[in-house]
Amino acid sequence: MPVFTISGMILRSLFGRPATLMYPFEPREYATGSRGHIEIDAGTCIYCGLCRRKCPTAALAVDREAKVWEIDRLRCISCGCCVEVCPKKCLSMARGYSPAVPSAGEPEKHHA
Amino acid sequence: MSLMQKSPWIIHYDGSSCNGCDIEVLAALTPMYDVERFGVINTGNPKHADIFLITGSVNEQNKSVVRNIYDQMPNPKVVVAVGICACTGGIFRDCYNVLGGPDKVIPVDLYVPGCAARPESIIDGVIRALAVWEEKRRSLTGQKGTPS
Amino acid sequence: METLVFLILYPVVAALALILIRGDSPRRFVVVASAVLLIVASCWLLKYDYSAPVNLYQVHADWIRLLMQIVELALAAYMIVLAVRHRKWPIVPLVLASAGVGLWFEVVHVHTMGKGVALSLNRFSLIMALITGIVGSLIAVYALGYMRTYHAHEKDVPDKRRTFFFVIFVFLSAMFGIVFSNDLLWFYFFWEITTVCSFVLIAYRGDQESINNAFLALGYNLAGGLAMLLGIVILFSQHGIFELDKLLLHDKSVVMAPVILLSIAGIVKSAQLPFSSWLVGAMVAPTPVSALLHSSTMVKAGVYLLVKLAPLFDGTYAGLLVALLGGFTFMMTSMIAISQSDAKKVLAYSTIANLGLIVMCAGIGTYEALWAAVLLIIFHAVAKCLLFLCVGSIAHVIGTRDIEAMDALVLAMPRLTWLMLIGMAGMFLAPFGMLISKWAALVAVIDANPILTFLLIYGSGATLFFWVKWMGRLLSVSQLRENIETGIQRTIWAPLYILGFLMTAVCFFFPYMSHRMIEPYVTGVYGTTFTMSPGNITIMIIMMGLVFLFFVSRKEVNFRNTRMVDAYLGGANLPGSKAFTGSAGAVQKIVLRNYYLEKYFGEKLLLYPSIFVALGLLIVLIIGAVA
Amino acid sequence: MIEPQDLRETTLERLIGEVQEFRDAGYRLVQIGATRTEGFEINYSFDRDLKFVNLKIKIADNSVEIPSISGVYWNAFLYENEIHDLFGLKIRNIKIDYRGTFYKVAKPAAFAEKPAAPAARKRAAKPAAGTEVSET
Amino acid sequence: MDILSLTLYIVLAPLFGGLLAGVDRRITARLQGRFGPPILQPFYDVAKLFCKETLVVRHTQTVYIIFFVVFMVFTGGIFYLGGDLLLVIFSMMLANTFLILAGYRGSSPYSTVGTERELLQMMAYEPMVLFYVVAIYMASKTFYVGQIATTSHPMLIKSLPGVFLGFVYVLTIKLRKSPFDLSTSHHGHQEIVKGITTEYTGPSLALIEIAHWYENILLLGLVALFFAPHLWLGVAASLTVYSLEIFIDNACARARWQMTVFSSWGIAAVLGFGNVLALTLFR
Amino acid sequence: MTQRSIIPFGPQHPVLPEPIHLDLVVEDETVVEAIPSIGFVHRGLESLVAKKDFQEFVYVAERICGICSFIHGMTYCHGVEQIMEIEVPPRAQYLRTIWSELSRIHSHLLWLGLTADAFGFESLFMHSWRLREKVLDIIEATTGGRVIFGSCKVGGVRRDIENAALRTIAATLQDYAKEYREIGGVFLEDLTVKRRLCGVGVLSGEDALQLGAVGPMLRASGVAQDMRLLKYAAYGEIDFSPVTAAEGDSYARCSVRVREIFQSVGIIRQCAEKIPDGAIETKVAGLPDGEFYARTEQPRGEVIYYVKANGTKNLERLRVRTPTFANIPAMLKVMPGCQLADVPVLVLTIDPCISCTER
Repeated sequence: MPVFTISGMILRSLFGRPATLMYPFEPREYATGSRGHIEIDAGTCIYCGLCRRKCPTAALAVDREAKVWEIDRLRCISCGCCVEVCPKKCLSMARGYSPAVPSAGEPEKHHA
Repeated sequence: MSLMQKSPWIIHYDGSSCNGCDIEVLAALTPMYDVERFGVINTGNPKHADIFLITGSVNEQNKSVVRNIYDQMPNPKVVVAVGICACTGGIFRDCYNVLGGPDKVIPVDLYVPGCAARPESIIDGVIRALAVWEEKRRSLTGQKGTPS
Repeated sequence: METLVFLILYPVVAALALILIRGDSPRRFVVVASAVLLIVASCWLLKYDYSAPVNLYQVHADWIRLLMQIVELALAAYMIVLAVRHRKWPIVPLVLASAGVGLWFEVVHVHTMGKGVALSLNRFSLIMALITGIVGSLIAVYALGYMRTYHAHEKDVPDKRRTFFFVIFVFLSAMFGIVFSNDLLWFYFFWEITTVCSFVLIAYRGDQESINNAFLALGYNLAGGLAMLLGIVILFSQHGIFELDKLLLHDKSVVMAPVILLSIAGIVKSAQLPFSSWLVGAMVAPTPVSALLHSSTMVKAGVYLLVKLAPLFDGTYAGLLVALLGGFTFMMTSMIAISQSDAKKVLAYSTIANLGLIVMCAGIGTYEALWAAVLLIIFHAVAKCLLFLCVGSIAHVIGTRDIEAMDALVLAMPRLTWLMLIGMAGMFLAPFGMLISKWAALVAVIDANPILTFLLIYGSGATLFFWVKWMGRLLSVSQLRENIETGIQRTIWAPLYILGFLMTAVCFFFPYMSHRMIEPYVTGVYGTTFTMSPGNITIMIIMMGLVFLFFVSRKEVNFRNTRMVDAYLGGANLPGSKAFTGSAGAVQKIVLRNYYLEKYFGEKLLLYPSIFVALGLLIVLIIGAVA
Repeated sequence: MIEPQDLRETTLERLIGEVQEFRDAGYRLVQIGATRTEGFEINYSFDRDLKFVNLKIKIADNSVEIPSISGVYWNAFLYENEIHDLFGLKIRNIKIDYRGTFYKVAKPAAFAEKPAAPAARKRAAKPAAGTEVSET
Repeated sequence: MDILSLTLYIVLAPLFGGLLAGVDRRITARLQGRFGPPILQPFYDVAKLFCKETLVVRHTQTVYIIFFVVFMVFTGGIFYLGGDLLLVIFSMMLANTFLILAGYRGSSPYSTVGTERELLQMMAYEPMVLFYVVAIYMASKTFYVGQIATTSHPMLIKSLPGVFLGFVYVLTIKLRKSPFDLSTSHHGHQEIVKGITTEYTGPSLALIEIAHWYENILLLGLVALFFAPHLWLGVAASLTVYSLEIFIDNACARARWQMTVFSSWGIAAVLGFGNVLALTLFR
Repeated sequence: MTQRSIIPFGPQHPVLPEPIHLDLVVEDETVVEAIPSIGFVHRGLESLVAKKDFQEFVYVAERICGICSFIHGMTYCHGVEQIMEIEVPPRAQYLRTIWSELSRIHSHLLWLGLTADAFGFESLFMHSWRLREKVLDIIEATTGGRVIFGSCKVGGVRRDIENAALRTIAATLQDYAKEYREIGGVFLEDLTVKRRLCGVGVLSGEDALQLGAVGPMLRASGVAQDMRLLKYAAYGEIDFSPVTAAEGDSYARCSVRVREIFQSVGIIRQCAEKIPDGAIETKVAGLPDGEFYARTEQPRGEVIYYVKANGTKNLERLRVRTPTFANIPAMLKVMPGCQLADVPVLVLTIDPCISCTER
C-alpha cells in the first residue's frame, strides 16, 4: 500500500544540505546575458531619441539640446528593445535588478 | 532589528497582473529563496498580515477588493508594490480598463521594480519594508491610540 | 403520612376546581396558589426523619381499592369509545385485556391480600417528589401564559384550556401517587392514569396528526401497563407479594420473571429504543406538555421503577440486557439527534438518550451506577425542563422551531438565549451536571462490562456535536437583528428565572445534595456508597466558578486599540453591510448554516436498524424471563 | 499558409441552422469573437480533429439583435456575455445572462468605437496575399 | 508545594511549547529542503502579534478566547499536579468548546466552516481519548495522575500497546498536523483560509497560539504517561512521537472530514476497544 | 429554512494565486451550486493594438500571461508571419520549439506544486517548485529572463543558443527527469494523494467535447487532440504522440500533465539532435494585410490568435482566446456535487491562468 511515498525525498533533504541560496548573505551571481537593468555609456550617445520612441512603456526621455538622457527605473520593463534599436550601441543590458525605492521620485538623469 | 521585526507576515494579492510577479512571490517561499528564514509566512488572511504585497496594476473591478484588503489589515501595516505594473501600470498603462498602480487606491510604501520582479528583489523589498514597518510601529505606540 | 396523602389528593381537588372555573384571572389565581402549595408541601417532606431506609405507612380504608377499580373501568370505557370513534382498532383489545385481567385479579385475589403497606417514603422518592412538586408546578404556572399566546397564535385550535389544566393537575397527583405508592396495585393504578393523561394532552390540538400520535403513545403505554399487570399477577400468585419493599428484600433469582415484566413496562414508559417513536411523535403537543410529561416527570416514572428495581438487577443476566438496551439507545439516539434541525425533535432525542443512560445505570445495578442514575435524573429533569420552556417561548416569538431560524438569537432575544445557554451548559458542558453523572456512569460501567463502555463513549461523542452546534447557532451573528423580546408575560418569566436559578443551584450544591440525600439512600440500599473525593470536588467547584464568571462577565472586554471591521469575505465585501458582491453583480447577504450530516446520521438511515437491534435485545430479555 | 482555413460567410437567419449542423457533425465550438470594422463582424469558429472552420457574420451596428447559440453549445454563454460587455452587441436569450455585469469595466463597450481612419499608408510592395475567401 | 509547582508549570509550559513549535518549524522546513526559520521564531511571532492592533467583527468575540486560554492552562495544571485524569479530559473538552464558541462568534463564512470542522474533529478524537482514560484506569486501578505516575511499576505501555498506537493516531488531529488539519493549520494555503482563527488578529491570535503551546505540552504529557515511572523514558518517547507526527505532517495530503471522523472511530474501536476487551478478558 | 450557506470563494484566497470569484452555495460541505464572476484581471490589452505597431506588440503579447508568456509571443509572431508569408529559418523554428517545451515543463511543475498545496501537501509543493527552479535557471541562461523570456520576434528569435549548450541542456534535463519521475511517482501512487484526486470532477469525453474543453482537460477524458500536430514551429520534424488518459477525473489530468513533462524532455532531446545551423531571423519588410487564426498548444491547451490586419502598421484587430477561457464551462459543469474540500483542487484542475482568460 503506497503510503509516505515522498519519505525518500524528504529524508534526503532533511539530512542533506538545504537547497536555499542564503540570498542576502551570499550574493547571487546571474547568468551571462540575464536582463537586469539598462546602462548607458554617456559619451557615445548622440541623443537621437530613437530609443525613446521605440520604448514600449515610454520609460526614456531624451533632451537633445541639454544633452540629457533620462530613464525612469519604475517604468523600464528591461525588454532590451532600446539596446537593439540604438544606432550607436551605447545602451547595454547589465545584470542585476534595479533596487526597491520608497517613492516614485524623479527619474535618473545621465548627461555627457 | 527589534524583536517585533523578526516576524513579518505577508499577504499577497494579484491586482490585474500577468501572474509573472505572482509566481515569483510564491517562488520566494520555496526552497531556493525561502523567505521563512526571516520569519515571513504567506498568510492568506489580511487580518493576520503585516506586509501587503500587491502585484499588478489596479483596474475598475478590483479597485474595491484592494481597498477592502487594505482596510482589513491591522496596523502597523506596510504596502509593497511588486513589479513594474504595480509601480506605474507598466506596459498596460494606457489600456482603457487600467487605472494605474495601486497607489491610486491605497498608500504604497515601497516600489519593487522588475518585469517579473525576481525573488531576490522581492526579498530585498520585504527587508526594506521591515524598516518602514518598524518606524510605523514606533509612531503608532508613540502616540497612544491614534493609529497612523 | 398526612403530607403524602395531601400531595396525592390536593391536585385532584385543584383539578376539579379548575375544570369549573371559566374566567382567566380566577384560573390564574388557583393555579399559582396550588403551585405554591405543592412546592411548600413537597419541601415539607424534607422535615421527615429518614434514618430508617424506608418509612412505611398503613392505609386502613379498603374502599380505596374498590374506588380504584371503578375508576379503571371508567377509563377503559372512555378509551374504548374514543378508539372506536377514531377507528384505532389495535387499542381496543389492549384496553379490554388490561381491564379484564384487572377485574379478574380483583375478584379472585383481593380479599386474600389483607392489610398491605400502601404508601412508602424514602430519600429517592423524596427526590422524585421534589422534582415533581417544584418542576411540575413551575410548568403549570408557565402553561398559563403559554396557552394564552398559544391560542392567540393558533386560531383554528378549539380553546379547551379548562380540560388542559384539569388533566395537568390530575397528572401531578398521579405522579405523586406513583412516587409514594408501595402497594403494586396502587402503583399500577396511578401508572394507568398517567398514560391516559398523556393521551389526552397529546391530542390537545385535535388535528389528525396529533390524534394519530396520541393513539400511538396510548398503544405503547397500554402494552407496557399490561406487562406490568401480568407481572403483578404472577408475583402475587406465585410468591404472594404485592408490595414493592417486600419484593426488593426477596431473593432475586426466584422472582426474576415478574421483575423483567415490570422492567419492560418501565422501558416502554421511558421510551427506550424499540418504543422511542411515541415520544418523538408526542412533540406535536403544546410545549408545557412536552416539558412536563415527556421530559421531566412522566418518562421519569418509568426510570423510577427501574431504579427501584436496580438492586435486583445487580450481576444478573437480565440486568446486563437492560443495561445494553439503555446504552444502545443512548448511542443511537444521540447520533440521530445530530441530523435533526427541529428544536423540539432534538430535545426529544436527547431526552431518550439521557433516559437510556439512566436505564443503563439501573441495569448495571451496582452502587456507583445507582448514585449516577439518581444524579442523572435530577440534572436531566431541571435542565431539560428549562430548555423545553425556553424553546416554547422562542418558537412563539419567531414563529418556527427550526434551529437555523435561531440565528443571532443572542441579539434578538438575549435573556431567553442566556437562559437556554445555562440549560444547555447543564446538559453537556464539563463542570455541570451531565458530566458528573456521565463520569460516575463511566466508573460504574468500567467495572461492569466493556461493551457498555463502548456504547457510552461513542454516544458522548455525538452529544457533544449537536449541543455545541446549537449553542454556536445562538451566538453567531450572520445578520444583525434588533431586540424582539417584548410581550412575554410575567407568568412566563418567573418560572424561567426560577428554573435558571435552580439549575445553577443544583450544579453548585450537588456535593451537599449528594452527601445529604443520595449517598444515604445508596448506603440504605447497598450498605456502601460512591463518594466523590474532596480534591475533585474543589476542582469542580473552581471550574464551575469560572464558567459562572463567564456567564455573568461583561462580554465587551477587549484589548486597548480595537477597531470594528467586516468579516473576511475574500475582499469582496460591501463595507459595513454584512454582505458581499456576488457574481453577476448581485448583492449577496452572508448566510451561515450548521452541518446536519443527513447522509451519515440521518433518521431514516439509523432509526430502523437500531429499532431492529433493540427489538432483538428485548426478545432475548423476554425469553430470559420465560425460561 | 501552414494550414488551409475554411472561412465562410453566413447571415443572421442561417446562423442557428449551420451551428446545429456543426454540432451534429461532431465539431466543438472554439471561440466567438467580434471585430469593429465599419459595422461589426462576428466570427464563430469550430474545430474537429484539427480541421478548422469559421463562420463570419457582418452587421451594420450594435443595435441588431443576434440570436444566442448557447442553446446548441452551452459553453457559448461565456463568449456571448463577453462580446456583449466589450462590444455592446445585443444577444437574445443567453443561457446564463449576466446582463452586462460579466466584466465591470471603466468604459462600457470600449471596443465599439470606430477606429481612427487608418493612415492611408502605401500598400506594401508585395500585393497582400489577402484572404482567399473560398466560398464552399 | 502545590503553589510552587503550579507557578513552575504555568511559566515553563509555554517556553517548552514555544521551543517545540520552533524546532517543529525548523525540521519541517528542512524536510522541505528549506533552511527554515530561527528556533525562537514562535516567540518573535507572538511578540509581534501582541503589539498589533485588534480588529474585531463583534466586540464580544475576545472574551471567549480569554476563557479558552484560562481553561487550557487550568487543564494542564490539573494534569501536571496529579489531578484526576477524567477531569483533565473533560476540562480539555470544555476549553475546546470555548474555542469553538469563539469561532462561531467570529460569524464569518470561513470561521463557521472552520468551527464546524473543529466540531467534527472533536467528535472524531473523543472516543479514542475516552478509551485512553478507561484503559489507563483498568490497568492502574486509579484515575489520579499522581498515583499512576509513581506506583505503576510495570510500564503501562506493556499492557496497553493498542491504546498507545490509537492515541498516537488521534494525536495527529489534536496537534493539527497534516492528514487531519481540517479546521486550522499552520500551513499557509488552506481552503478555508485560517478556519477558526480567521477573524482573530493581534493579541487574541497570540493568546490562541500560547494556548496551543500549553495544549501540546499537555498532550505530550499524556503520551509520557504510558512510560509512567521512568520520567526520562517518557520524555524521550513523547519527543519521538512528536517527530513522528512532524514526519507524517510532511508526508501526507490533507484528508476530507469523512475520512478523519470514520477512520478515527474505526481506530478507536479496533485498537482502543480491542485493548480494553483484552484487559477485561485476561485480567 | 434551507440548510444552505453561501461561501464567497473570493477574489482573494490563499489557495488561488490569481483572483477568481465563485459564489459557493454549500450544504453540509457539499457544493450545490457554483456561480463564477471574473473580470478582476481584465486590462483590455487588445485595445493596445491601435497604439502599438505590429512588431512592437510582441512585447505586449508576451506579457498577457507570465507562465506561458513565450508561447503567447510565438503564436502572435506565427499569426503575423502567416499573413505576411514570411519564411522563418528552420533554426529559429527549432529554438522556438525548445523554448516552448521548456516553458511547458516549468508550467506543469508549477501546476503540480499548486495542486499539491491545494490539497494540503505542503512539502510536495516545495519540492515540485525546487525542481522547477532548475528549469528556470536553464531558461534564464538561454533567454536572459526567468518568467518573461522576450526572445521571440516577428520573423525569428532574438538570441541563439550554441549547439554545444543545447546538448548540455538536453543532457541536464535527462538527469532532471530522474527527479521528475520521483515527484511524479508521489503524485500518481501516494494513497493520500490518490484519495484526494481520484473520482473528483469526472468529465466524460463526450461532455468535454460538448463543453469545448481543451488541452489536458480534453486529453484526460480520452480525446487525443494536441495542437502541436498542426506542425507549426519545428513540430513537423519531431515524432511525438498526444498523451491521453481515460478516466477523465483530476487524477487522470494529473497523470497527463506528469507524463507530458517527460514528453517535453524527449522533444527537447530530439530538437538538440536535429537542430540545423543557419540564421535565426529574416528581415521583415512591408505591412501585414489579411486575417489568420493562429493555433498553438499552450501547457493549458489550445490558444487561438485571430490576427486581422488592413495593410497599416497597426493591426486592425487581435482576438486572443486562451485555453482557460475554454475550460471554465467544464469546471462549472463539474463543480456542483463535489465537496468543499475539493473546490480548490477542481479550480486548479483546469490549471487556471486568469490573466490569460481576461486579457
